Amino acid sequence: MAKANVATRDNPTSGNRLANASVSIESAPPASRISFRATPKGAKDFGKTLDLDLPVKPGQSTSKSTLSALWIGPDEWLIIDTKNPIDKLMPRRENANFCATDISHRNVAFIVSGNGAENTLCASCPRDLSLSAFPVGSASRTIFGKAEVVLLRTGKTSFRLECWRSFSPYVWDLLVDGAHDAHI
Amino acid sequence: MKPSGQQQFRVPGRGSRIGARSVSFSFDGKAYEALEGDTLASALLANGVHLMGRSFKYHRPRGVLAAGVEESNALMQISRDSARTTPNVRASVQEVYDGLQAQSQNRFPTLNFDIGGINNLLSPFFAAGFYYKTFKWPAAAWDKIYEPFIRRAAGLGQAPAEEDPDRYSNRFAHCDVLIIGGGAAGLMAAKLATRKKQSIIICDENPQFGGWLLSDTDIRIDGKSGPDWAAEAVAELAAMDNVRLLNRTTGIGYFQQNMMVLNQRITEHQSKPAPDETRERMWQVRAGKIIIAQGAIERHMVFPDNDRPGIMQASAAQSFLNKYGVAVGSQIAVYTACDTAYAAAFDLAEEGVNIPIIVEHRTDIADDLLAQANELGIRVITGAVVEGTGGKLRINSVTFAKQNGNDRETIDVDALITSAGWTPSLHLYSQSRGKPQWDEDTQRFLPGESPQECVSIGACNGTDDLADIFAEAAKCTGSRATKHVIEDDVSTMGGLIGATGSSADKGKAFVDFQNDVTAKDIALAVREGMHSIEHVKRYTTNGMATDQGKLSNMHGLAIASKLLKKPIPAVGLTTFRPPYTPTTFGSFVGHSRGNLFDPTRQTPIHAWADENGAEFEPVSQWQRAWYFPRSGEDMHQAVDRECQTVRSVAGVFDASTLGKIEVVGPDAAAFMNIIYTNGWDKLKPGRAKYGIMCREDGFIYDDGVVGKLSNNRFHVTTTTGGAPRVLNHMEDYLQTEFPEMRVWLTSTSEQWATIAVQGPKAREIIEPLVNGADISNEKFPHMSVVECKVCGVAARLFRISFTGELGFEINVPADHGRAVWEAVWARAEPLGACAYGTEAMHVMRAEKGYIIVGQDTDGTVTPYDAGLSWAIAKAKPDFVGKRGLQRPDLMSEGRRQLVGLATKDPSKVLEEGAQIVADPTRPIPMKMIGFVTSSYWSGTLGKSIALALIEDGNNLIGKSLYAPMADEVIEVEVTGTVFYDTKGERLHG
Amino acid sequence: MRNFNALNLAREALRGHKGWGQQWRNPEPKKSYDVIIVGAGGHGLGTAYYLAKEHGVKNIAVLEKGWLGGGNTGRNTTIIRSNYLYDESAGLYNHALNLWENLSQELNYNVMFSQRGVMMLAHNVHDVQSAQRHIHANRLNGVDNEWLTPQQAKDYCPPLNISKSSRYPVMGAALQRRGGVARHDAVAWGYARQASAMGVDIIQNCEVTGINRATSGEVTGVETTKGPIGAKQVGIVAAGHTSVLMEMAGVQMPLESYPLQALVSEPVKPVFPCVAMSNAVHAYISQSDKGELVIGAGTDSYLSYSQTGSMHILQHTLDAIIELYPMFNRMKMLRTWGGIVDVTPDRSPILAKTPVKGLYVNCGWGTGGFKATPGSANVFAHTIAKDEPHSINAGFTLERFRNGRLIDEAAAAAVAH
Amino acid sequence: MLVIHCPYCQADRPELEFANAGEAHIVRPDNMAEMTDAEFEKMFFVRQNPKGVNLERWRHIHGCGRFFNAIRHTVSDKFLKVYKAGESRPSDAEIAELMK
Repeated sequence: MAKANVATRDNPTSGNRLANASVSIESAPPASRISFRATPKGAKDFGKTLDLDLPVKPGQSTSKSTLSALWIGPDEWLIIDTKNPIDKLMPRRENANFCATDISHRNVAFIVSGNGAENTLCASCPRDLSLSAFPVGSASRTIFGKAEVVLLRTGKTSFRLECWRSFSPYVWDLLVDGAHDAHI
Repeated sequence: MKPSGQQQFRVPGRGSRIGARSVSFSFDGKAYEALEGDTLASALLANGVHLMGRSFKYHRPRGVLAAGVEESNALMQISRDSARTTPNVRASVQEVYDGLQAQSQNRFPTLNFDIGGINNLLSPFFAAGFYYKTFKWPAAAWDKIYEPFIRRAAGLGQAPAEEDPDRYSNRFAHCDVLIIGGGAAGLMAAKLATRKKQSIIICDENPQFGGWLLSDTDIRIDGKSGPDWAAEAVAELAAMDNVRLLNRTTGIGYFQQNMMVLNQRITEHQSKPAPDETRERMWQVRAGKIIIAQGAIERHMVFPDNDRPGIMQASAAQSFLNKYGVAVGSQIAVYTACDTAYAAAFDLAEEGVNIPIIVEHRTDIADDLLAQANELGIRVITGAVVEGTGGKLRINSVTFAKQNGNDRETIDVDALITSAGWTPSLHLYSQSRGKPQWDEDTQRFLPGESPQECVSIGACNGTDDLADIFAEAAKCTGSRATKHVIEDDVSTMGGLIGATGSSADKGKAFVDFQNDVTAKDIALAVREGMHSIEHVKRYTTNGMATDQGKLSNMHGLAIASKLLKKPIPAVGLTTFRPPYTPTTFGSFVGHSRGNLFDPTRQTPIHAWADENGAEFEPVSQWQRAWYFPRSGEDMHQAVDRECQTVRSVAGVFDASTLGKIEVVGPDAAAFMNIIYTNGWDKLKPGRAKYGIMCREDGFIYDDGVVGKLSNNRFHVTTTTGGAPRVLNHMEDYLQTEFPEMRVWLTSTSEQWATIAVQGPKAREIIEPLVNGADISNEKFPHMSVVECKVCGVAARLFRISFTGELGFEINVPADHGRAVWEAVWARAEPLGACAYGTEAMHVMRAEKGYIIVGQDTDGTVTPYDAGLSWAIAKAKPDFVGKRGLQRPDLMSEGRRQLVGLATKDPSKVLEEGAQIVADPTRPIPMKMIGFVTSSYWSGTLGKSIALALIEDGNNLIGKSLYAPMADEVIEVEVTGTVFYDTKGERLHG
Repeated sequence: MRNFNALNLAREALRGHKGWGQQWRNPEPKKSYDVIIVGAGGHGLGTAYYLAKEHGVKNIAVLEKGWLGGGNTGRNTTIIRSNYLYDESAGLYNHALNLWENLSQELNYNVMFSQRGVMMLAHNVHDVQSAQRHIHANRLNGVDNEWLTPQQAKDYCPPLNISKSSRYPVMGAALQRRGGVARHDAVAWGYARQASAMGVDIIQNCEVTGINRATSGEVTGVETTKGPIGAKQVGIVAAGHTSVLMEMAGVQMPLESYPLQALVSEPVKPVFPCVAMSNAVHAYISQSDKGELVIGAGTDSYLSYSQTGSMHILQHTLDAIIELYPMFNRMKMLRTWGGIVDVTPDRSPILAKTPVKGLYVNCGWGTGGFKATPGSANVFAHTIAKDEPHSINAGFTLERFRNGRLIDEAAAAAVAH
Repeated sequence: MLVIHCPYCQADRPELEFANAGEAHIVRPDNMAEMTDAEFEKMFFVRQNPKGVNLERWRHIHGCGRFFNAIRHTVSDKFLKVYKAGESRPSDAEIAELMK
């Protein structure tokens, strides 16, 4: 069987990186991702498999080591593992209570961090991202300029932002534009 | 006094705003000196320059009227370079920087001598609405003479002719309290609100916070001067974490649910802004509470010839003196109906400026004002009117008399300052959908109830006394009132709205300066039946200039009210619209320019196509490889070659943009039965099927091939542009009509890169790359799908064709898309295959009669019309569109149906969109029976092919029809839709 | 009524314009009329005018809840064109365009119809196909419309950015030279003045609060804030408020009302010579005779009668304008405002009889009603006077939503692939 | 830009995350195919379009993805209530109460 060079994963913004006095933005390494849809029971079952309870409260996330589970909707979670391959995450069998779909390659992530991280995002995101309204661990799908994104606050001044891969050059450029004013 | 041009009107020791550093600037090419902190207006006045512009209609010479945003005369073109040029900048707002270049506007050849001034002589002809009454005959003259003439006269400054190189940005912000206006009221409210630990944003349109406190040198708050008190308040606020102070920032629009839009100007006052510094920033602030402390705007007096340069608001003269250390003249008369003008006169007199007369419209004024005037040697005549002024490019005399006409007198002056009292600024309150209430006692509109979480305080709420303002600030922040010692607060007693004397009949008494609307024009409008203030406004253009009626609205209303003999509220108040002050498009657009106007979506294989010379076509947000020209080839030749290569050897095509949706769950098939017109019960795992989707109205909505991966899982494809709306459509039915179905939908459009390999050698190309599946013709027939590995990557492989040839579509995870494509290409190229683009794809599918939804169908075409009745499972009890399809018109005979067309001359290629008629000899309007949806030159067939929607087309096969073009009539024969391999044998090869 | 002409204007100029009378009367309502038109916008006033002029109806009132011309007539971007695809639309709008060309003379009121050309830009292959389809159909319908290359489009409209590297490059344009703009207020005033002179009572500040019907069902008049007024026939011409009025007669309409915003820039010297529109980059623009750039775009997404819209709609409109005309970025927005537009499911108007005898409706113009004003008024007057539609508006029925015979221009311009 | 309270996220979210989805409580009958033309017209085309209280659907399309119902006043644009898809239409009395 012929083999292509598929050892590495490549996306349009791989390796992008920018830092100024207030904020640093970088393209996150490739990750494994599942769009997980389930009934409450299905979610519980999968939590056991993953050894990580899926969050049940709107807008929250749970995480353990390299694995995070983000509440997206009442029956929808985004599972991200920054280390393990997708095969290790995907449920072995189909189940009437849930549906897991591999979307590892659908999304691209950026890490936005620094004192100006919130300002950088607020240039294009209409949400209140202050610590009181969007505390550490908050997760949400939202809008960023004209692109849909998922935001996860990983620390007081750090965020993980996920978007669909073809939107990533646009989102990157918009982040760079926002970073310009991040000190204000 | 200094020689002219050397700031001879600068008053040493005065001016809270200006610094000691001198800067130079130019106006109409002439160089001047100014002081740091000056506005363009104060700097010109310091140099004795009053003539700053020309009016719109009559080209009357005009000087500055105001010291703030309400200025409507002194508008200038300010240019940093050829691209950074801005028209209509108010000289009263623009801060002077070193090297600033200003030009006057709307004059030719010069500001002093303007040919357009002839309009002034013709002004009797140019009364309000004159153009409605003339220029109608002869009708032909309108286009040729009148209209060009009117259009040439349009406008004030010049639009930039080059793209704006500056940067603009946006910021969404949230806070507990937003305060608009940083005068005494706003600053006090902010100070008090901070005690509540609330997050606060306070903004002011000026460079410095303090508002009127910066212009009033007499007042003392707790022993401090106004400017000092303001500076301390600002320092106190700036030190707090929870306060954001934004100067040079205007609240321009109050939108729903307490969203206020602020425009912040960052570099407009800088001499040499850093090249990538942000010029303006738009803040979209969602506030828990909004405190409006916008203040009030002084009205001018309306009397004949009240527009000469040198005539301005009394408050402006006071600001020029106290903020900028500039005396606006040396012989200044005053015309007033309000106490505040006395403060201006007294301040000027104290600096040695001669105030020969205060013409007081009122008969009774406070004794202490008279006493102080007397003390300063200023003559006051009460119960008097100004009847006119003299001068050409600047006022040189003023004529006044008692209101009964007695004691007429003319004296020489070089300036005249006027005050008709103060209009509370209700703009933002009104934009919040509040209804202003008329206060009969004080003859002004005041804020009524607030429909949103907002409160107006200070002068914009009609509260003028500083002690009362501080009490309001306490109340609106829920704080206990603080105690203050306030000395020498100014009286704002008095005021007048409307024209004085007999100005509504005589002379040109300007109400709206920029638009040259006089009291007489308003009278004419009323006489002609314009009885609503909106009619008056539109007929006369009063209030429609760049100041949006900040000076003129109340006067216009009062004049109309008097003539109509109706109370002011019955005549109405025109609605205030955003923005409060003119705001650059750039700040609205913010980041959304160039690349960021809209995302440009590219597939994982895009870069390869680009490197291999592809031309791209935009399809919704995507860029798709259109064709791959080789050297010397035009589009036609490239497409011909691509088609023939695919048909004879094979081709590789990037189909990654197709929408993909994973439909999963125990009820997936049942759900598919609802959404698609087809039946899905019999489809077995591992098989694929072409599906058609309608909306409830029965018209084709989208289409695509669907693969069944397992009993519970479908891999659905959609059109490229249709992907988002199809998913939304499905979610809608799933969530709201069929919530009991256990189905989940996930977009996987971008999870997969899709590589189509089509042509007789397709299998030969991919077979060695595939692992885990037998793709032989027997085991993997047309319309099959299998999960396997391609190049070692987990893949979904389809046996499918949109060309009519043997074909496969390889779906691999997107990050591996390019590597797999290159592996396929490495196999394909040596075999003589090509990469092909969307155009060749279009030609080949048309040769096979495969439709493209959106091209061969539009939103008026049913599956029956498109020849897809086989794709409708008529036995299904329900599917979306089933009922809609039964409506009378959709079932009627003779609807437009998709057919093929063959041109009688096979070399002739029809134009897409060409209309088809049965009888081209008919006169126009000619009966059209259809149109060409797709048309191509088929190199494979050596003739042109076309698809068309034709009335009753299925019954016209074999008949001749006609496409009447602009220069010829093309005869066509109606055919079936399949032009190539009509038996469909090649698919199975 | 004094004739409006240059001679009278000059005469009046010499005596301070004292001799001009009221352009229309402001009468109190009579007890009853033959025909009541509800809504004194351009379409309603025009209907009254043509009823009186062409059909000899003597006893007409136009009722207006606010001030005449104060609705969408005075709130639109004044674009006039007739290059529609379908025979029905082309017929209706071209009828209007023919009337526009002589309207100033007909009304003795200069409506300043400026045939500066309306250009519709194409930004992708699909746009080009759609434009070509229009051009061919227009030609056979006798409607002028021609194709311009990007360079020709630029020559016709110099501010246009035709750079191939822009996000949505211009691939060409369809130009209707007969199209243009007019002075919107003047249209309402001109019709009001002539209608009033022919005896039509225009009653402002008179809101209709009910529609009265006989037990046998037919219309007998209306209830208003100025009391009941009788009428044999009632025509509803109330744009965004049509649903509310028709509900009073028990008729539910296939209409939805949305806020539509427009804006103008500060006035500048002539820089934009024509009207230009783009569907893909959604915005349209022209320059008024005062020098303001007049700009519009789409509606908000939700029903509203508030006449205010959202900030992000303004932003998206200006994003589009700057994409097409980057030189205008430093221009300033002077004023923005909103109107309420009524939209039918096929985005074509309803100009028709209703299930209620004596009740007629003219509505559903969406964002495009101004251009149709004289044509719409003319055929609606015919429909009321004859109690049957004119051949030009025969297709614009209410029944089409039952039988499926829609006139869906937007669907015909479908976007997909 | 409106602020909309999503009943699934249980939080206020900016309008930009939502898509309006037209009138609420239009029932698609099980026996669609048997509807008369008039019934179909009513379901598919005729709309209340009230100047006042409107019952409408929104989708939190760039948020949790859920469709839900809202009661909004079309003159003030104020939301009076939001509730999940499938919950029954509030009674006229309840709506009148919300108006107060």
